[in-house]
Amino acid sequence: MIALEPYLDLIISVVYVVGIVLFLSLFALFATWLERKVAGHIQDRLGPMETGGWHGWLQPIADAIKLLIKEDIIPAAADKKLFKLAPYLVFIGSLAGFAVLPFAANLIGSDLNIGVYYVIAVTSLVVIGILMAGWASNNKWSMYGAMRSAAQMISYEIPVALSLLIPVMMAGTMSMVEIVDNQAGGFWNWYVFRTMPFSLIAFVIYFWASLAEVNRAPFDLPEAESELVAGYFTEYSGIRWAMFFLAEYGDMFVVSAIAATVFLGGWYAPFPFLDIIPGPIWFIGKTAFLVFVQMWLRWTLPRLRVDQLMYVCWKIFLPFSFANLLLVGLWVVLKG
Amino acid sequence: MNATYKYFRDIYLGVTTVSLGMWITFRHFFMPTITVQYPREKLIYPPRARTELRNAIESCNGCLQCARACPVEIIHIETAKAQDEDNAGNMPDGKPRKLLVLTFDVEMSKCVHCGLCVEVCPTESMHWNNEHEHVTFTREELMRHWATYPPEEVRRLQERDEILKAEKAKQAAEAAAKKAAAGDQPAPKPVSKPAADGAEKPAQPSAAAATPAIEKPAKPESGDGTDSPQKENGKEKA
Amino acid sequence: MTNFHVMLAVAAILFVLGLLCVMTRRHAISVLMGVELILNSAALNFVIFSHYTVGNLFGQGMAVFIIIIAAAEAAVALAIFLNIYRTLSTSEIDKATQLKG
Amino acid sequence: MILHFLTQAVFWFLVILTVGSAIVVVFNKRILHSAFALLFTLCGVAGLYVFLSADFLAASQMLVYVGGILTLIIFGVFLTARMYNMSIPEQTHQRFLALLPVLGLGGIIFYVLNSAEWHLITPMVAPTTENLGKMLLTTYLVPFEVASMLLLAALIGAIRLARPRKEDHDD
Repeated sequence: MIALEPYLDLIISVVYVVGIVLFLSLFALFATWLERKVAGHIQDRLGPMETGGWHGWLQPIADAIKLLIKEDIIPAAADKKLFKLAPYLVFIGSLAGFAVLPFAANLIGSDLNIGVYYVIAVTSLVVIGILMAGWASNNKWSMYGAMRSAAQMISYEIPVALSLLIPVMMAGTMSMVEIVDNQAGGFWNWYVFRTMPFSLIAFVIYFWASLAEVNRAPFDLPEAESELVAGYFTEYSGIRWAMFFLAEYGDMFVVSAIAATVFLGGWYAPFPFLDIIPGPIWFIGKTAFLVFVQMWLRWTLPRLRVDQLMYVCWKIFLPFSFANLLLVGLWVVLKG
Repeated sequence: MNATYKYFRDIYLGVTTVSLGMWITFRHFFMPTITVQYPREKLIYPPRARTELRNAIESCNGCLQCARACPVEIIHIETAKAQDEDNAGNMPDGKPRKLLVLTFDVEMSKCVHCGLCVEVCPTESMHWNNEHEHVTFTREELMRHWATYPPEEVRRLQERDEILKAEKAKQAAEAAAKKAAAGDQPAPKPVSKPAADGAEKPAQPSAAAATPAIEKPAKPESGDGTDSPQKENGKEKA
Repeated sequence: MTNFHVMLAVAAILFVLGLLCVMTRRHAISVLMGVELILNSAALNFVIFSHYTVGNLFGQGMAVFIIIIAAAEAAVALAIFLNIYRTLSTSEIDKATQLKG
Repeated sequence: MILHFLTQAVFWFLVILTVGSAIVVVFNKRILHSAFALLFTLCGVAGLYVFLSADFLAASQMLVYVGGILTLIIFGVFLTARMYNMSIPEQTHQRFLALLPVLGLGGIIFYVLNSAEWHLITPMVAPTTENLGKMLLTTYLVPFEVASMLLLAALIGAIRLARPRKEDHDD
């Protein structure tokens, strides 16, 4: 029998990575189902009801099977190497964010001391992947979608980063676990409710800007189906399309999870006596709630125009974020 | 107003309108859905909904009005005069049936759902049946047959009808000949006269003999039409 | 051969390749990419030496400044290239021989 | 042991990724392939930063180079090329002439690298972000502020340069 102890860390890491990928897939499946249900009920419909008995719960699995056995089409005039590479890049950029999400105090891929900064950094990969996909498809819609997406994501990265700096400043650390630990003991300790109203504004700005980061409505210009067919993944099908899809839902989870972590107290319960419920449930619950709000917004608001999108970013979010940052900085300094 | 005011007002409006919109969609989230799970539950359509045509053959008097009204000419009807031997029975309003409806075929595949046949039907036998699933596996099935006579019966009745018709024509010819022999031969003239003058002078006072001559060819044609006003009255009563 | 040497070699190779890129390629943006390679190799060298020989953060501070300068340089350079392309309809830097726009 | 082996494997993977993609950057005829290969070079350098325990720098490299500069470069390619065919091709010039000084310089560097006696210390592995921030805002405050001024100037200058001139609009 081989002594396992030297390899224990390695085994745990591998198991964690596999678990995260599985979790991402399951979450994507669940989220597609939820999205349809939310859309249906908001529009006084029912959503999928047939596949698998109770409220069509097998529908996402049927879709997944369809995607997996679908023909993988590469356009003849596409730039084949880049076309094949792009989905992986986008997927990696999305999956890398999961490494620092603290599901619980001990359930975290790696508690980097630059956790928040790391997440902002790895999302850059998604931008490049999308540009690559748009270019390699050799399709005008893909190209438009990619250009829009890149412009939008780069612009909105600034308000996102500035809003995330506020809890970072209050906690004095960028490590996810320490940020969450600073919010222990009841919802009045959550960063979203401390230093009212600054952190609340920061939370709202973060949430809206993150919608633009993950190309969700009302900022879904890159894949606006009524104008651009499907934006940068117009030409993709089958498993490669599924990669983009997974990445998109993974991104949704990551941005919501970061909001839950840095603003909403991560794995802590809103009331201390509820801490008997395990942390991951609270964490995933808060994240799922934010994902639900994203869907709710999607079926509430129409799509913005490009100029409106840029106006909102540069003329509203950015000045408010800066003012917020200065005031919270002052608050942190005065408080000592 | 000035730009600063507008800027902050826009932000305020943005926040409030988004909140309002989210509140509205949130309420709709909990409203009962209007979806009908189709194959299991079906909607009852309003009475005038143009769904699928159906002819209640037992109340059809074979008047051909629907066939004439149809703009795409997809209703094909063949009738035969009812005889005593047929025991044709009564119409739903109690009057004896005068015509046997031998075939009543509708090509539903061509139907434009204009509803004119339903409008004109004097007996209300042509109606919308409140179902919309005319889906069939073959195109032939879209040809709807509502008459219940088997083909050989149809052929027999048609032949009988022709014989009867021929006899009747013979009788009519004889009667006409008798009449012509009996009278002082003014008959052909008034027949042609009103036909020529009718366009110019519609009201001819001295055409006492002419009116039957005009009405005679019209009579057999609208022989069943005579009871149509009654039927229409009955329809209005119903 | 330690990691130290390997990394120094990587930095040197990056520098050499960047130089080659700047010297041989014609498209203005390719040249810019060569410059980025050179800047990267310099920053890498700073960090390597500060990590392995000095043990302080000076090299990392320099690398931060290099990244800042690279960002500024890329922005200005691309603005200039855009202007060149607009006036001369070419993106080859050899063709941009006059200062008058 | 196996962890050490894995670390070395990742290290060599990063080295090969960096150098290999840098070669693609320099020698690929399609300029966009060069630009996307630069992505891997930059990521590889960021990975090497992690091996040098410069975690903040690695993240900055990803954020600024990949998210900012590389995107700018790709946009630059799109905006300064007539995109009639997919492979915006590009010619090189003086290839062999350029090899001469380059190889000479490379030879010198490698000679020095091999022959020099390096006084190495045992590297410390510790989080750098806090110390780096303190250093930038105390010892190097003036350069830091100058750098921020430089960025501001570059920002304004780039906007001024890239904007279409008034006369262009009037035409």
